[in-house]
Amino acid sequence: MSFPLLTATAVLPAIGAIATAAVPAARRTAAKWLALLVSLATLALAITILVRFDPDGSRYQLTESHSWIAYFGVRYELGVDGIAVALIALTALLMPFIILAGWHDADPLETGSRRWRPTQGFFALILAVEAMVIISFEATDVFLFYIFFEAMLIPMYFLIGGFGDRAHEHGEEAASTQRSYAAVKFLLYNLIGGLIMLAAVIGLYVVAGNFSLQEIAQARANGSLHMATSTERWLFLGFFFAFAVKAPLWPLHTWLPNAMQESTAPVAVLITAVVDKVGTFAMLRFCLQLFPEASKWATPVILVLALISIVYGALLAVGQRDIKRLVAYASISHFGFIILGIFAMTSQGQSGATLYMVNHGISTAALMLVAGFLISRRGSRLIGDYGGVQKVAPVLAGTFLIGGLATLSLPGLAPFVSEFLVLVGTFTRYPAVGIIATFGIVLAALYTLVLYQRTMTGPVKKEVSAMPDLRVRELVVVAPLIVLLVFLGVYPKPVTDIVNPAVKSTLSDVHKKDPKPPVEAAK
Amino acid sequence: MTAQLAAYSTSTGEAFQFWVLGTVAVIGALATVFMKKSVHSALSLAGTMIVLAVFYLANGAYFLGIVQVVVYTGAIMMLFLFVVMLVGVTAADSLKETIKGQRWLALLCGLGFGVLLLGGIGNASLHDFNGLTQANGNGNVQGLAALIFTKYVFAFEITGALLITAAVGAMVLTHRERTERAKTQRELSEERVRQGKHVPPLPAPGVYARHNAVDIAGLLPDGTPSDLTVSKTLRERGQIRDVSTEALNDLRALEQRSEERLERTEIEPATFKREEASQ
Amino acid sequence: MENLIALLVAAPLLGAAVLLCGGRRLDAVGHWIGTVLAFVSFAFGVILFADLLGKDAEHRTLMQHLFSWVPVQGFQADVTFRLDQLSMTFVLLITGVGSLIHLYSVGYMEHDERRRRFFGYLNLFLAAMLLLVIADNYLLLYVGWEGVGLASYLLIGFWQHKPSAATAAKKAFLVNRVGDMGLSIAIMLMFATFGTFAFGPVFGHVGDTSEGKLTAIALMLLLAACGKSAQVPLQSWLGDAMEGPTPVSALIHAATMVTAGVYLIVRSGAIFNAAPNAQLVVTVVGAVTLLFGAIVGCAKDDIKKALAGSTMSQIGYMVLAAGLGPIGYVFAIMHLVTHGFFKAGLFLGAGSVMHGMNDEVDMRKYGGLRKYMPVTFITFGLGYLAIIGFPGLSGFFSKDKIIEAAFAKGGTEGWILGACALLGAAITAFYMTRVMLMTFFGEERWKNQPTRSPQSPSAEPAAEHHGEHAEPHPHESPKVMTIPMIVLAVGSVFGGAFFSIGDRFLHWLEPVTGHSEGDSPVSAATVTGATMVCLIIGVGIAYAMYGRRTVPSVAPRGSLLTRAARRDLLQDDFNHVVLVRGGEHLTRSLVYVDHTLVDGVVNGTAASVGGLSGRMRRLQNGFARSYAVSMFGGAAVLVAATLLMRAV
Amino acid sequence: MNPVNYLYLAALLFTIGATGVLIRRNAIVVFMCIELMLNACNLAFVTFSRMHGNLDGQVIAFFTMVVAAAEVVVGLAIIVSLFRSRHSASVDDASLMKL
Repeated sequence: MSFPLLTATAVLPAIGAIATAAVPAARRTAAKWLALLVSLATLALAITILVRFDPDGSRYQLTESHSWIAYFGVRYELGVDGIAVALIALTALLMPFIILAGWHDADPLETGSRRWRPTQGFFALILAVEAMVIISFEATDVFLFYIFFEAMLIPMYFLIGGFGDRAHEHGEEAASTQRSYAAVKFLLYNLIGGLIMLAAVIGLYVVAGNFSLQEIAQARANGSLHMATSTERWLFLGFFFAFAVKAPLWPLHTWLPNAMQESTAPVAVLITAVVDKVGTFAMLRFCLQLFPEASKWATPVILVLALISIVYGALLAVGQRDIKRLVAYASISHFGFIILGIFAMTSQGQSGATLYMVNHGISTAALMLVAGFLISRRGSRLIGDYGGVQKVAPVLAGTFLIGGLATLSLPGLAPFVSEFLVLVGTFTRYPAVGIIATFGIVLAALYTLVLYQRTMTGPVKKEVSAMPDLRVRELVVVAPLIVLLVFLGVYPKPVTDIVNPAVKSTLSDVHKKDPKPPVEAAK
Repeated sequence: MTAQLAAYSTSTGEAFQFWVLGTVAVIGALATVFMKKSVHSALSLAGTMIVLAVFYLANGAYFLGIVQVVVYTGAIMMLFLFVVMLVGVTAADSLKETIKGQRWLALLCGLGFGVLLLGGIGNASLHDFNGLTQANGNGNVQGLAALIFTKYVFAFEITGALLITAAVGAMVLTHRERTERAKTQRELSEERVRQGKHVPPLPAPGVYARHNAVDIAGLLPDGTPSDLTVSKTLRERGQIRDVSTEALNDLRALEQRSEERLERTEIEPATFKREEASQ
Repeated sequence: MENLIALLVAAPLLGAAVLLCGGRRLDAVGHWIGTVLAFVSFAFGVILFADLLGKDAEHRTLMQHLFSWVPVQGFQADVTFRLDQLSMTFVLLITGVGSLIHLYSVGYMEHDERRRRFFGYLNLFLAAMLLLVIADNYLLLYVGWEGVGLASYLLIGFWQHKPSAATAAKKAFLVNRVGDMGLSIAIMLMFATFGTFAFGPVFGHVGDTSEGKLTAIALMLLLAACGKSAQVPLQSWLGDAMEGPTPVSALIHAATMVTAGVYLIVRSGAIFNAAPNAQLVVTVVGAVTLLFGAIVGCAKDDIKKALAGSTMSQIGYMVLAAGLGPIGYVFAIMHLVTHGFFKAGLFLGAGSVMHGMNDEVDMRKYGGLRKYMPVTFITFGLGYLAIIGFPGLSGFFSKDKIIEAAFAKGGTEGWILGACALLGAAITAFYMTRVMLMTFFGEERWKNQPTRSPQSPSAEPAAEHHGEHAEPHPHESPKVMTIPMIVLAVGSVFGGAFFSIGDRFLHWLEPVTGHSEGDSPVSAATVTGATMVCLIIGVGIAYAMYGRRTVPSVAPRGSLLTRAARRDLLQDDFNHVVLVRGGEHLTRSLVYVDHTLVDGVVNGTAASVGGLSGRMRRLQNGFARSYAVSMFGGAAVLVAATLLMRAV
Repeated sequence: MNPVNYLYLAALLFTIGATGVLIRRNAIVVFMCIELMLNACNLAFVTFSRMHGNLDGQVIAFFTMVVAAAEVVVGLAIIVSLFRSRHSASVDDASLMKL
């Protein structure tokens, strides 16, 4: 029994969360530093996983397995394939930046408001979310996964409902009511999804007799476990619904804009860059492996929904007046791309989708965090309240522009690679879908550039004329992200190498092969 | 000898006793529920309890029978009466129902429940009565004691604790700490003067030699009683006896007799009625 | 030797990185860093050129494989460079003209406090443009393609405090994005068809696939080209792009970037050759744009906008030529190079004029400037002669060849295209003469009147230093600006002759693009003659209108055509009404739908649940007794249940 | 006569007590009704102990009495304080559980 690396990676932030929460109220700064250190340590562990993981090795590695609830055959089973490794790395990577960016977001308000912001709680909750996300990336036992997939909601609920932007156009009261509305909406949507999934999980247990992903998948593969078509389809829908809510897929998306709009920028990043990824990841790992036939059966509908998400999200992003809402709708559009890539069932599409999850995490983090810095300076989320920032705070504007360019997936930055892979992968099997999806890139340019033009360029508004440029802390947050964006845009090979084998085996699960080009010109 | 009989069937004596006293018990229970004044309820309940005490005895629970009389009828019911007095004996609450449909629901439930219960007992197989002969062999009290202090000792201790707690709790609930210093007589009088009403002390009640009870209002010159003369508590409970009329009637009667003696013309008999008393 | 190729890109890229991340401490030397690195890149180009010349014509192709970029199962994108004659030509043009314009900018942007960043952007542009032309597969080309788009976005919007500039930049990027969409779809098609998108394999297997597919690919490539090269219908951005500083207009929107479309078509010649229908479309687009641009050029009073129109039409010539297939490829490129020289020269001249005239751009407020800025006058004049195709100058050779080729296409379309080309030549002569006369001849209309007419507010910070509304006192620009102009003028005078004497250029490019002499129904001599006639007619009319009469300093209302042309032939209005307005309505209604419908359904259910529970709440009336009743009833039910259980 | 009748009587008394609890408003009377129910139970216990011929039933009845005593003490105390605070002993007046 070697050192349980995966467990350690998940447990460390959990302990960190408890420790942070236990820091006495007076020692606020200590709590922050503690949280930061824990997240960095977790990152170190994640990197160890990355190193120990052998892309050409067996499908699931670093596995751990202990009996948990013997009566139901629930086991504590962990294991990572390439996709999971990539996403764990992403999560662990983003956390320090999120914490650093939210350094002052949870300080008690000195002026006016009576609302006390428990700083320790803020950082503890963030770490708790990290722990749960990581373990749900690792879990290969359906029940285990389900538990943490749901438990995630609790800390997220408090993060959204408890901590908002410092200033608000309608005053503190309105802000708190809107916050709680957003939080409740978030909770309800995901809970309902989760409940339906729970039904499906139980159904799966009734059919399969245990919860182990690998066993069931093998049994499905070698035909020893036969499911009636209708059963499989119902179970698939149960799982997919939950993941589609989390992802979020049109028309289940409306919780995301509210949640991202009302929560502080770091929490918004946490939602869209980390937590939502669990949904898309789970589609890839559970839906496709457990219910290959049903997945193929549902593909057309899902593709259409994904297309709608892409175009619809982009169009709505164009129509927004609120910076954070805009980013939220942009994310919806991007999640459409991810789901498109997953269900295109081609190696390019799925590798692209996985890569997309990573890149979207980084790019959204960059854009959203800078937006957060901007908002914290002016105290308004409305695009119309800005203008000419570029002249006052060039560095801020520059980073904002780079984040935006990443969002519109400019070649040379990371998202381009993944987006193009998804498009190509889709196109080779469904040309029409691919072409329609391509319109997304034009719209992306539209909303990004409109946002940049309205906020950053033009004559300097007098409210922003005294705006300070990025501080050191903020620069420390943004710079690495940008470097990463450029690096992964120029040299994504490290990630693709890890991901490709996993995607290959996933495709073999659904018995799909890449369509062969009529002319075999590739050497 | 009752013990022997109590074994299997019951003597006709007990049967007779059951039917008579049972009726009494039920009537008492009903009275408890339906009496307007709580005093009457309390008394009828006491009656029921005594009947039950008798039944205990008849069932060979001698100790319990006595305890029932002493503790319940003796202590608890007295406690009840005491509280009733505190709240007001005469305060009769109307049986008029205020919650819509409450009474009918209650009666329905009660009826259903009762029927079910009786039915349940009816079709339960309860035939073999092995009486308390050997259980009470060496005395009922000893038997109980043996059980209480061996088998049920723990429960016994617990109940002891419970009793103490209850006593303390009752004290905590009822005892009221005086928050501000009581006003001295001087202050009171000064206050009266400042307010300018009832500057002299209130008139005393029971100004007649015949009744000098505290609940009789003193009469004003015109013969009407003044409530001020009665203590506040009684006034609030509306327990003021009004004797003004009968005093006047007596006077009139006296005159009448003297008229008869002196063969004067008829004077109409004493028919003074005071218009509805002030309560 | 191959390894030098990467350095071509690396040098300016390094410059961009250093300048943009360097911060204020580099403000003092930034512009020199940029310029030097541009020249370094040029030097590498020359070295490589010499190396190529050393080889024999067939082996003049250098390949450099750097690393595997995106490896996913079948999808193999590598970072590989290919340097053949075609790329080489562009490399020299880009780095050469680029370096000169860097030099020019040192003077032009002297008073701009953000000069360092300007040079950073310029270097970024050079890097991207070089990447575009030396990429060995379409995906890598796409990177360069969007890279230049980004650079031009940044440079057009360089004076971001001007809303007009910011808008123009956004417009340029968006229109280009539409083109890029074409490119990416083309790449997808290639991958779906050939399983690869590297030049070699794709062109090698063109024969194995159906013409339909090839046509589709070709049309998508054409869409991309239209976006980048401002061809109809995606031309609308070029005019507004003149909001950028003049060197930018010279380098990006005249000499290099806008010609990328032509490069794309010529590079993909193999595909187009196999798709004649697509080629026809290309020629049509070229012809239409040629006339379109020319007409617009005639109506503009803004000197830069006029030149922009001319750029559009000149690129129309190139696209037309490229559409003619092997007959025209070489001439397209040749015209591209010569055009690079003289158009850059013209723009620099215009910039120099503006520099001396308080950044006045309205030609109606110029006049008689020749004695105030002689160098500018001469260089500009040479450029002018070159572009109208004055015999002996470069434009003459290149344009003439294209017109010949157009006729050589044969058939009716040959005649039509040739006619268009001739007409274009005439119009070119007209509007260029107009520009020349209005700027350098006639009486001095800028005397005793404040410049900076309000309708063209150019807030170039350079202006803020010499007084705003003072009467301008024209002066010659500093050496650092005039030298590049002189060099370019030399190029535009002798370039054409040097290329076409002994068909040097033809032999140089033939191995890559291939060449075929079409059988022209009319002899070369006749074509030349016709061109000369058109030229004379155009110049004559222009002289009659602007040389003889005095030019009113306020634009006359003009004919319907003129007014339409001033508004870019209503293209923008069309876009505005159809796309912008429509889009706004669409998004607004969608936002509404999202809020009411998609969200409303959910909130509705929530509300109904709330109402139900509200009604349930009435049961809790707070009376202990009614609770007791329910309790008692429950007890009764329990008893009943137990009894039933017993009974059963 | 069959001693089962005692049980019937107990049931009857219990029901009457319960109904009383439900229909009376005066807290004291409600309390008395509860006592009535307790006594009915006691009677049943005693009868049962006679049936089974052991004294456990009586012991339970005994405990019941003790508990009842405690309960009465506390309950009456509550009533008194209630009466003090809101000059009435009606259970309906203390209907604060309503939202």
